[in-house]
Amino acid sequence: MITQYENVIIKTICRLLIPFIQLYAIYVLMHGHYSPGGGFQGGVMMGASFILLVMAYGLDEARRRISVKALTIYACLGLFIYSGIGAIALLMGGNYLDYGKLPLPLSSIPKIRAMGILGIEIGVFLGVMAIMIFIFLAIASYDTGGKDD
Amino acid sequence: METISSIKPLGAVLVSLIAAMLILLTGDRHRNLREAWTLLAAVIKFSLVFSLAGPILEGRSVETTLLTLVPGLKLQLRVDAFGLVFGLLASGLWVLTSIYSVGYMRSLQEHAQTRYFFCFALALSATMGIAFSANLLTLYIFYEILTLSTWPLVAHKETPEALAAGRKYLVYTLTSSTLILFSAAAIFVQTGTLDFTPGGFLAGRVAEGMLPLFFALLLFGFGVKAAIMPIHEWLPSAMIAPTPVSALLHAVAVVKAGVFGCLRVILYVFGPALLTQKGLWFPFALLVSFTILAAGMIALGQDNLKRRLAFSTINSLSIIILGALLLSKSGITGGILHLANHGYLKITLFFCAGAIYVKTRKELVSQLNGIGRRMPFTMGAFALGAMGLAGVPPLNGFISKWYLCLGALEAHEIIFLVVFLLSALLDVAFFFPIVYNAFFKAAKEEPFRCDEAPLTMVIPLTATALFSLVLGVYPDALMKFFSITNQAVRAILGGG
Amino acid sequence: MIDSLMSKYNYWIYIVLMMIGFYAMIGKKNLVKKLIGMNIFQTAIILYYISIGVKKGGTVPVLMEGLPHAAAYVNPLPHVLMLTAIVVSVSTTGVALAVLLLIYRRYKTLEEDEILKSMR
Amino acid sequence: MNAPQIPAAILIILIPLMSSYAIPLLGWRWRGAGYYLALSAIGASLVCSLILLYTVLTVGTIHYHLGGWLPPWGIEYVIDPLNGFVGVVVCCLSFLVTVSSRASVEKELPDKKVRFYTIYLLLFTGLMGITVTGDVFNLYVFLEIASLAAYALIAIGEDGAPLAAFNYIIMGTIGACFYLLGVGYLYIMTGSLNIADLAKLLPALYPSKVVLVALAFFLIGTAIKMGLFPLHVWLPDAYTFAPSAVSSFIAPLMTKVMAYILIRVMITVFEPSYSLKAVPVGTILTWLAAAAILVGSILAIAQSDFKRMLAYSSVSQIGYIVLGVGLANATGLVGSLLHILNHGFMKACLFSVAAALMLKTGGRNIYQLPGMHRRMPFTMAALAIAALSMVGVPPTCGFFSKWYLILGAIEAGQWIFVGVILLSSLLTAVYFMRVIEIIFFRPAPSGGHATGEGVRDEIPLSMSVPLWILAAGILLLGLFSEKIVSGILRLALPAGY
Repeated sequence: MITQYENVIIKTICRLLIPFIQLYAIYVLMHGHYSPGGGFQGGVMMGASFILLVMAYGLDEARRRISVKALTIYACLGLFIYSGIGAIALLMGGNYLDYGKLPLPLSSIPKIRAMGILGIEIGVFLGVMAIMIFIFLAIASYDTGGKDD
Repeated sequence: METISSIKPLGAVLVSLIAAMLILLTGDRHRNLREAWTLLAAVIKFSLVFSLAGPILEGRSVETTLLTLVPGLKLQLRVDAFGLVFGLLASGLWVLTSIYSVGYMRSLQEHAQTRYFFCFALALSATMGIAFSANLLTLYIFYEILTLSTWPLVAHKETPEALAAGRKYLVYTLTSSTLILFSAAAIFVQTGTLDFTPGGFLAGRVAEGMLPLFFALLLFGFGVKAAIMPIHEWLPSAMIAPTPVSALLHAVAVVKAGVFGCLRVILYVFGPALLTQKGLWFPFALLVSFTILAAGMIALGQDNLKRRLAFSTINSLSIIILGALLLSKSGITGGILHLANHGYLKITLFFCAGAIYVKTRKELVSQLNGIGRRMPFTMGAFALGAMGLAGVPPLNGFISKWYLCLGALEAHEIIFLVVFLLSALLDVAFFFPIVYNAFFKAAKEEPFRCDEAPLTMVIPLTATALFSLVLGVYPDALMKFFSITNQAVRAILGGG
Repeated sequence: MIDSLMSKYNYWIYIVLMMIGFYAMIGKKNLVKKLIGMNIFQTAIILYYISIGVKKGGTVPVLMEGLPHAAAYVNPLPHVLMLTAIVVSVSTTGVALAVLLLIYRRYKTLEEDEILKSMR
Repeated sequence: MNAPQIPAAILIILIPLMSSYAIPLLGWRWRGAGYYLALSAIGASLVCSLILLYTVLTVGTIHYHLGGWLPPWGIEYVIDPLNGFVGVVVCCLSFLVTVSSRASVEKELPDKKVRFYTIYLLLFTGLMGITVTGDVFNLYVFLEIASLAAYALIAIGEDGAPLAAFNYIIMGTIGACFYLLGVGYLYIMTGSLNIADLAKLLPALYPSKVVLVALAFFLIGTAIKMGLFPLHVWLPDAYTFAPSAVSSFIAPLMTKVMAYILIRVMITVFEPSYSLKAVPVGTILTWLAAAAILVGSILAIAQSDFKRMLAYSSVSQIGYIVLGVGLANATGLVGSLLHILNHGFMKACLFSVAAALMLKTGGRNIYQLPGMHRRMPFTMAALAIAALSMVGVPPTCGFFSKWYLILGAIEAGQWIFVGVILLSSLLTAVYFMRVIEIIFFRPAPSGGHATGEGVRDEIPLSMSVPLWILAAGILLLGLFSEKIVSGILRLALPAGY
């Protein structure tokens, strides 16, 4: 069980750092489809920011901010976005993940493709973030048993 | 040879399978209904098989093709004269054994009767399948089913000894069927067929060096069930089974399936011409001769009646195989005839042993003094059966032995003639003391009164004994064994 | 001889790393050490993949002005593949840690021989 | 070539994938949802796989390009008769096993139902992905999805399960990494990851040692994953301690799909003339397989735990599959493929029986089973059929795959392997006949706690119906094996055969 770490410096630095980490994570995500970066990297950073939060402020504080239920929903939602976009392409008569076929009001196929892959990245981002936190919480709270909640 | 397509052979196989299912569904609750299924199936099966005799005697064969098992091999039933002899024998005796079983099982109030009748019916299905198989793979399939369906019968008593006997039976038979499978596969790779052909199909199609190997493997494979001497040990152990099982399965269906398989291999896979040319038959003829004499000697020393019968069975089975191995016309005729005749004679003897056990719980030869006065019909039948096996005219055993001796002469092998004659002497030696003691040595304190086993047991055993007598006087009676056998021999030698 | 060995140094590095990981997986009694060995093992392969994508003088595979030819960039495909492999490795580690927790909860130790002793 | 772009090729994995994470969402409200969702997803996959197989057999090989990218750049899913067949086998068995899983999950994992079915579907997705993909790296990803799900499922079992799962993780990861290295070496040489493309590029490179190393890595990787002797050490514990529903899902399917990878690599990626004949891989495989067959059987004889016995028997049966591949002729390969199908059915049936025993008696020791045929006659009859099939008694299906393997060995002139197959069927007979003898012939323990002796106590319908379909399947597959062989498997053989 990780408890609150009574150290003002660490707490303050964490408080300062976490928003920037999260902002950077979103930056990495949004640039993922045409430069290095992407959903997974962004998601890991986002997850890491929460993990930092847990380490500095303890498990109870973290639990108050983000519930396991929400994490499950995020994870599933992320995966749904991912496979859903693919499936929409399938429904529109293209192949699976054929972004060019997505029904977006944009002028050219490459733009539609870019938006499509961004959507995918967002899905991956959500999923990875949730799962990272999930794994960490599960391991950190090993003494509480592992049943369906 | 003209071939007719018909579902009758399939029907003959399936009828007892269906009966087996019905028996299982009926269960212990309605015993009469359950036994009715057995009897009904037996009668239907016999009439189906019997109705096939007509076309066979006209020189045609009846065939059912079911489906292709593997490319080039079909699950196929074909009734030819030789198969019909075995089919008639087994299905005919099933009717009698069913009646006998009912009496035996009810008198002894045996447990697990449903399983017993179920396996019995299943075994008969398999036996019919063996009799009518058109190729070696089909034969193998039914052979395996027969093995497994008789296993529960051997282990029926569920005592440690019975279980051990069952295990021994499985070890012997499964190992042997492995040998069969091996040679069947090897032959199939080289020839592309496994269809039985009168006179054999291997000549010129298999590598010369492999022939002795295949012959040895196939003969030992089927020879386990036929209890050839070094691999006979399971048969006496299996005598722990209930007597009807010993009677039908270990004197008729199972061991005869082994003999039948040997004969199929000798006459329909290799063929007399090929075997004579290669001289392959001789070592095996010596081996079975040894079996004949050794089994006879061992039988002399057995005090347990069923064990004595078991060794006598081993002796007779090898006589049949020796007849076929002589490869002469009369030898083959004698072998096939003895296959049928021995069935009737031996089942009589087993029936008698069972009847004695049910009535008196006596299993030892030395306890049977004076039993002939208590159970005159049973022991009368026993005497007839014993005389038949010894080859005393006018019983059917005489006819087949006559042909066997002729066969040895035709093959110019005097040594085997001597074997046949010695074995007849041994038969006399181990059966006649029983008959003599039963009738002429009075037991000490036992009062003299007629006290027979239930009618359901006495009728079958009298029937088989009398039928042996009839066959001896008129070999073509009812089932026309003699004509059918001649038909088979003509096909084998004519085709070869 | 040395040259030919040194010119393929990336192979040597990955093989040495892999063997270290392999040794830890096979030789160590502590389950966490085994897990660490597994991670080293996987990382070795990831490094190997990344090294095969690199070429001398190649640059980041982002399309740039004045460099129209693919030959000027390093091969991005192995790197992309390794992204997936890293994901796999992370999830494997996650599952393995979860299993270790189960083991710890049940046996109160992570030494393999002690666990085997208590199972008997 | 304008290959048909059939959506079924992607739906076959998309439906179970999406359903798998719909389960936790639905699970908040309705805890029973997992079972029905899993069942319907796998059912939908089954329909897809049948459509695919039918299309393959009538039209020809299906190529499905993900995202519309053409191979060799994009990932493509390829369905030819080989994986069309494997796909139907996997879907069919999964469906039956899933139907029967309900009762044993209720009993053994009452508070983990939701998660169980989530991971369960992921495992299924992984297996289907391996089957349909036409890209070696994509195959690795699905391999790991399936393996991760399997680790997790095994770990939730009883007693020794976590340790067994951990060992499986270590071994499985080594296997997957070796596979990945093989992919890497091939990628260095060819610059391609597409199976069809690799098959085109590789023959020119066969003299290279790098290709040989890649082949070796593939071989070891898949051998570990499928538990080929002597790399089988993880398998018995994993199968024994896994929850019943899991072992009856993993045992028949996981190793079969891994064997499919081996066949795919040996036959399609490399040419059999290279991978099996030019280098002594075929010989190595056959000897390992022969050792697996014998050692597995002998170890199985030594077990008194029913599930562990089945696990060792799996080790031996995997040997059969590999043996057929290693023989490097058409008949042997047909035997292997047929054995994938047959052994899948047999093992699913046997492990379902084990699940039934766990459900009703809670024990797995075979010496506690006397008299069980009175309590559960139908289940035990199914056990008997499956056991006979394992022994190879005709006309059950087990006989026919053995028949092809024997023919294949004879055609290859390898008489010793004929002997091995026959000997092992005897050894198999020893351990299965022992079980049958105990169940059917040994009298039930009199008195004591066995007051329920003779009382009918059958498993629920949701378990017994699939069990009986499996048992009937064993008989029917045997009788109609020729149809399968000439209708599907002959088409699945590579051109060189």
